[in-house]
Amino acid sequence: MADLETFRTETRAWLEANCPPDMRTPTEDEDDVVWGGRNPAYKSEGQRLWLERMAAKGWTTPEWPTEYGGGGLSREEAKILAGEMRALGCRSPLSSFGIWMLGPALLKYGNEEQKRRFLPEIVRGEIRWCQGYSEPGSGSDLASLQTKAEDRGDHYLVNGAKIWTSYADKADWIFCLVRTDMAAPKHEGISFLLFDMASPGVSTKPILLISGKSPFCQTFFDDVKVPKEQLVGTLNKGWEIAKYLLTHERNSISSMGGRAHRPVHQVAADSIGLDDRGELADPLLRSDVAHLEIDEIAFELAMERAGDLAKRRQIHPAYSSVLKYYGSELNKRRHEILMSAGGSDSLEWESERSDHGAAARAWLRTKANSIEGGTSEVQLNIVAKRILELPGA
Amino acid sequence: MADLETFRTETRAWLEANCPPDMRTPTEDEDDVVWGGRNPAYKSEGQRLWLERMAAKGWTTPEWPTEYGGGGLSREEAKILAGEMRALGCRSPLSSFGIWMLGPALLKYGNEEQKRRFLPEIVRGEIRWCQGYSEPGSGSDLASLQTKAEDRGDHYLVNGAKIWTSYADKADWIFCLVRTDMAAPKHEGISFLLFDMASPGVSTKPILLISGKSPFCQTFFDDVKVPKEQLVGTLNKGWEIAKYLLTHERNSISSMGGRAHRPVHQVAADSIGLDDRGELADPLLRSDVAHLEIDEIAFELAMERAGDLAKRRQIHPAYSSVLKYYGSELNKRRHEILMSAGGSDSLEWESERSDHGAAARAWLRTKANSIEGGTSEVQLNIVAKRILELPGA
Amino acid sequence: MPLVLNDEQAMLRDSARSFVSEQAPIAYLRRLRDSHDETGFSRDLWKQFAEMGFAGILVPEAHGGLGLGAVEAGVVAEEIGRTLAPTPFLSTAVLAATALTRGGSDGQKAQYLPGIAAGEMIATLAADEGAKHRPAKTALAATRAGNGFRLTGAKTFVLDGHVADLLIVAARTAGIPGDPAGITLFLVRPGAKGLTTERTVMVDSHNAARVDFDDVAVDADAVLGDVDGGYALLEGALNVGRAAVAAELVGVGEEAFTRTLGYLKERKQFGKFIGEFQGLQHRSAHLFSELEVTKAAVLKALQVLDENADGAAQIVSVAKARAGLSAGLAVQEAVQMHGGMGMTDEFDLGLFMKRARVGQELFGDANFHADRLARRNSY
Amino acid sequence: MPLVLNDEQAMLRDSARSFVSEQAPIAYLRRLRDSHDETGFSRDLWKQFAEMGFAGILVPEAHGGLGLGAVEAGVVAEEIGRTLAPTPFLSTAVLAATALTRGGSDGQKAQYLPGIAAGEMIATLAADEGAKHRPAKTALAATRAGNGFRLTGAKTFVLDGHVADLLIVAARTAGIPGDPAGITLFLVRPGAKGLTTERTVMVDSHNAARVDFDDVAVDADAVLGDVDGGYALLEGALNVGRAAVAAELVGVGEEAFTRTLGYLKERKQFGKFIGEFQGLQHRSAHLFSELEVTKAAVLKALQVLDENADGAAQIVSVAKARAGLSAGLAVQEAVQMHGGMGMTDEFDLGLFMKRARVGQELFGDANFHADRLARRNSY
Repeated sequence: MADLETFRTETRAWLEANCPPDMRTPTEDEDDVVWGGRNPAYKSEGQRLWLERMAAKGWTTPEWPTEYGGGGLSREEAKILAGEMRALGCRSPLSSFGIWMLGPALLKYGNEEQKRRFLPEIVRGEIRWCQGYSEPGSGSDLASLQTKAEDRGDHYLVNGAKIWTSYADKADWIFCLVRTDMAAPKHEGISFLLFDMASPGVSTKPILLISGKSPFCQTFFDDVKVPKEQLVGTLNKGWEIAKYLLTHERNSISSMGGRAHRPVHQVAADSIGLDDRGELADPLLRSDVAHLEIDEIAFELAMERAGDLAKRRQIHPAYSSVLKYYGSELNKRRHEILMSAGGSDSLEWESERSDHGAAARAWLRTKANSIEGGTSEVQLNIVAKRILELPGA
Repeated sequence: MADLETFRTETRAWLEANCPPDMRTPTEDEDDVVWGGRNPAYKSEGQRLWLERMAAKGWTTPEWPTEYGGGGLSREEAKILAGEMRALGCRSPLSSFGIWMLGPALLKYGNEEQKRRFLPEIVRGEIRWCQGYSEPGSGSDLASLQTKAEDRGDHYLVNGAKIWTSYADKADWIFCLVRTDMAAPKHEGISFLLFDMASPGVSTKPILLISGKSPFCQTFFDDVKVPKEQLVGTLNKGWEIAKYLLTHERNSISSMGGRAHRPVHQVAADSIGLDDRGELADPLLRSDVAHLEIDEIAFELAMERAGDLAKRRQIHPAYSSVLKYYGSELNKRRHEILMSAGGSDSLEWESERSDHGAAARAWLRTKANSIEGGTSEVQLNIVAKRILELPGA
Repeated sequence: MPLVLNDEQAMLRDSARSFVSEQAPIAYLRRLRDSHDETGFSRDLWKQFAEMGFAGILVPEAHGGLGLGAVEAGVVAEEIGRTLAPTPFLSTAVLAATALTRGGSDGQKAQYLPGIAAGEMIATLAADEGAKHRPAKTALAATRAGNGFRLTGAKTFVLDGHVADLLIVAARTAGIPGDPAGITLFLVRPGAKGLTTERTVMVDSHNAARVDFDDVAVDADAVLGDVDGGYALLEGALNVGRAAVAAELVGVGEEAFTRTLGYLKERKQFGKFIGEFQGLQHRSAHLFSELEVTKAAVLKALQVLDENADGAAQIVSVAKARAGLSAGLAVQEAVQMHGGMGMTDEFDLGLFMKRARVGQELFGDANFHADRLARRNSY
Repeated sequence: MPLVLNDEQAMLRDSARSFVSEQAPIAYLRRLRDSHDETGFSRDLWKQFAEMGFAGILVPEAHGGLGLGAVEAGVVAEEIGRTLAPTPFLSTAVLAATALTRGGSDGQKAQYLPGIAAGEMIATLAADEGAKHRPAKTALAATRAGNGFRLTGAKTFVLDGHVADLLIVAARTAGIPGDPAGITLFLVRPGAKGLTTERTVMVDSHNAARVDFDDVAVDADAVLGDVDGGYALLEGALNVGRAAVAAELVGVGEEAFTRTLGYLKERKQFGKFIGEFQGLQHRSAHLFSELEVTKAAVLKALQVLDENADGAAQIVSVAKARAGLSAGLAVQEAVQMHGGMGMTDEFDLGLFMKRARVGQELFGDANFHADRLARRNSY
């Protein structure tokens, strides 16, 4: 414990000395998020310095082993680091699918050479990764993927297409599920490949959503050659890695169902006003808002409770599906009510007044909440089968 | 047309001359309904006379052939009779599952001897029938019924149990689905039998519902001997008759989802009062009531539209499932709201003040609406498969 | 009257359907949207609508129209809903035509209605002033000045307001906001001094505008109907508009549902058509039931408007509330059941979702109409 | 504080669960109901509850109780909910114990609390006067007379009112119905002249009564807490009661759901377990999610009551509203998924449905609490 207190004191001192002042303010827009990569887009010198300094200590990945560039911290030390950063208002130095997704998979399934080759670059934010899972035809049935990688002796030849690859147009490398055995049952012919997005035959196309621009892309592979040493894990056993990453993803799904930054009733009151009793001047909307806010408060507590149960290992491993389902449906309902509250003002799409249709775009964007990261239907299936243990396929 | 006008004039005159005055008032309670039978319970001489006179003309079953005691009227004449009875406020002379259910099945599937033997008794209300379909184990899967009838040479030996047999404890005879081939696929071993409820081995037990007393019974058959000539239709082909009767039943399902006799908002206003703006003094309940009444009005119109479409033969044969589903769910929602409106008063169960728990009993009774006559789930399956033509089993 | 279309109405539906699907399929909306078309619809196409009789469907025959009723207007609106065609049908052929026909002097009718029926004049009704539809709360001030009036205030959500040749403006000549009495309708030309119009590009790529009135002078003969007594005329026109929007929403919801049903029958997941999954089957059947119940209410509202316009408020509220809710459910289920594809702009479903949302809000949302129904029934 | 039971609370839950399931299973409720038991519960069994410490769970140790908090009371209430056991727990051990402990003088506490803790005294709170719970609208008049007061008016939905040895009565000593100020709580003995009690047999076969006050005289020392300032004390006791009912409803809902899950796994239709049908799977998973979210809110409400009773109103409203709605959904789904069997009196599910309905209504339904939350947040 004394050691931990020392660590806390030293960490605080280091952060105070090394975190640039402009990295101690809340992030406001997308430009404030640092993604690194071969051609990093730093908005400020502070962003560059902050990443460089944190990476040098391995604190972009505090718990990864030092031999791969990580911070080598214990769980307790990592918590202290996070707490001190929060206390000082430090921004995250680096956002990265390499850190969130690929790294944990490589640590678990990669060979030594792969770990030495790829992990340090991730720690330093030198390579920006994207994730190639979904395909236009696969949907919720991810294992039905059709992108194929044929064995051509010294390399695999990859052909196919991925969809919903976030930031594929900005990524340097991709970690990708491919089919390496067309004849096997669908879960048994999948492998996990890494390759450079600059390889000949790779192209991307951004996806415009109903809400407007998005980080999502379609990604096409046309005779892409991938060296065999870039296969992670065992050939045809990639589904195991995929499942590991999917669980990892669902567990880290954020608190989208929690209360909004501005209470819905305030948005409604600003738009519609209060009557002479001090009640929202739309009595039926008031009813909708009050019932919504009850559920918002309760859902926040449900997340808190899940965290407390998880700490005590008293939670079902599939419980995240309950929260994913409930939170995304609640968020959709919230934005339907926000649109009602905003009335015709919130239907504007381009005006400055409407902040370029911010309300409408946010509302439309929520419709994906119950699709991305596993649809609501998939979550309900998981709850029914794994938690409630209902019978059937 | 001239003939029809003559028929109208003569019918009106006959009704005026023959319908007893007390049979021209609205029915008020169960005692006002005449069911006939071996031991008829007439509340008044008027009831007896009215049945006798109508039966003599065959007008308890206006469109049945005269050779079986029916009225032999054409569709148009029957409409005129119904219209004149409505105009004069005449009550129905006879309520009877024989008329509604068994008769049509016998006319379609019975042999000549059966028609001559059973139909005239039905017309005259001399035999009260009940229906033996559901079984404790069968539920929505009616064809899985297990009551068996074994061939014993000159008779069938029936063993098993039925449930939800309305008024079995008051009925004289039963029309009953039984299994006559245990080895055949479930739809192909079912037969349709008629037998006397006074036969040795038949017993009944009324079913108490969560809402209180009910007309439903459980009915038990213990080595009941049924003469072979009481089999209707072909042996093992009884499922065809059952399907005919089920469709017949669904099509005659009443308008339970239509508006209540007293508008819900009046019940609520009486219970809760209005505020100084003249609005229901529970603003959130007011919202529930207003949304409910919108749906009530719309559902009434949906029934009207279905009737208009049916007249023009522009309606899907399974459309009654839409109305059955929607109406029963709406009725359940209505009574939930009525209970909220009634508050603690409506929770009383035995007091005079609460009319012996009328509100609570009515509320509980509605929970069966989405079960009886085919569950909501069954209706949704029918809509999905037959109307929407969605694929799958 | 039976709740079915009669033969003439069914023929009208068929011809509207083929006209709209050929001349204004969804690609038409996309083209206008993606080219940032300044008018927001095609004037040429609107002329063709007029040649079909649709622009003058509610205009009396004496003024060059078809002299038909709300049912026929609803039939056309529903077909417009199926392809999301942006047209001035609602603003001009429904709202303005109704207000002018019912409230106009002989001179006013003769001046404006033939142009409307010919597809040459775009006209609209300016009612809303805030984010929500509250016609009784009209505050835009019309004060007497000499022989006429001067108008000061602002209107929002004015359909086709930036291209209209004639604005029918609800203004307050007496009383305070909230009073039905004291409202007067004025006919205002867009060139009037002090009048500024700002097009507001909407989520559904249909036309709307904000219109500001800064001491705009109008003559006495600009009054439509009675001074201080315009509320009934305003509500009368709005009710026809509400029922027409409800009919359009039926078209929007049904088309979204039809596309979804098609997808359920062709898309496979886990080795099955997704339409085989009972979860989706039950939701589809439920949605179908909601849409069917709504259709009955909408048709009834249109019929009642033709039979007894003054008694139509309640059934119009039922129709508008339900149409908004069931179209809203239809588009949400459509996007959800289509999965990620439904979220892409390339796919059409988002356009249905956007139009449904605007239609829900237009002339009062479900809560407004439920509240109105409650008030009418004294609770 | 973590949103989980601590070890002592978990032990309490286990002992309450086994006690209730052994001593007061559902058969106990049936027996009382079918024998038209006049007391409505077993006094002997209540003594056993007291021996387990449950009757005095909220009574300070100095007065013979366990001196525990709302969380512990909620733990017991939830277990009572699982078997629908009729007991005076809510009236006596929760409402009366809280009001007396918080508002009683030393003498009042010494007089009543030991008897409550010992299971010898049945006490209750008489708050409601109309069909709906509206404590601020208290109208029962208490007028000063000599050294004391005279009470005239009527109370409804008084739990265990016909067998209570002590009634805590909310009455109006100043102001008008609707004012929170001007309410005073009085301790009234059932034998008082002018007091008549009528048991009202309820749908759930739990106790409730109407109590009429016809010029009932009480002494000055019958006042509990402050004259005219009783509203805070009343609301404080009601909040604990609301959270306890919410906890009981969690038990009711979970038990109904557990039975339904069991049925889904054993009942076959069309050659399949009905739990294989995706329609029922999705509804079950949705219901489970609702119940889980509710459980978090209920536990939080109980915790906050123990930490900061005055700040608990909002979270108590969240808990009570959600508990009513999710238990209501649970019992409806239970009956529907059990089909006809669920409708029979012989089967237990109807008893759960009945108790859930009463619990929803008790101390304010979901609409009352949503309205309360809106008011507290100034909208």
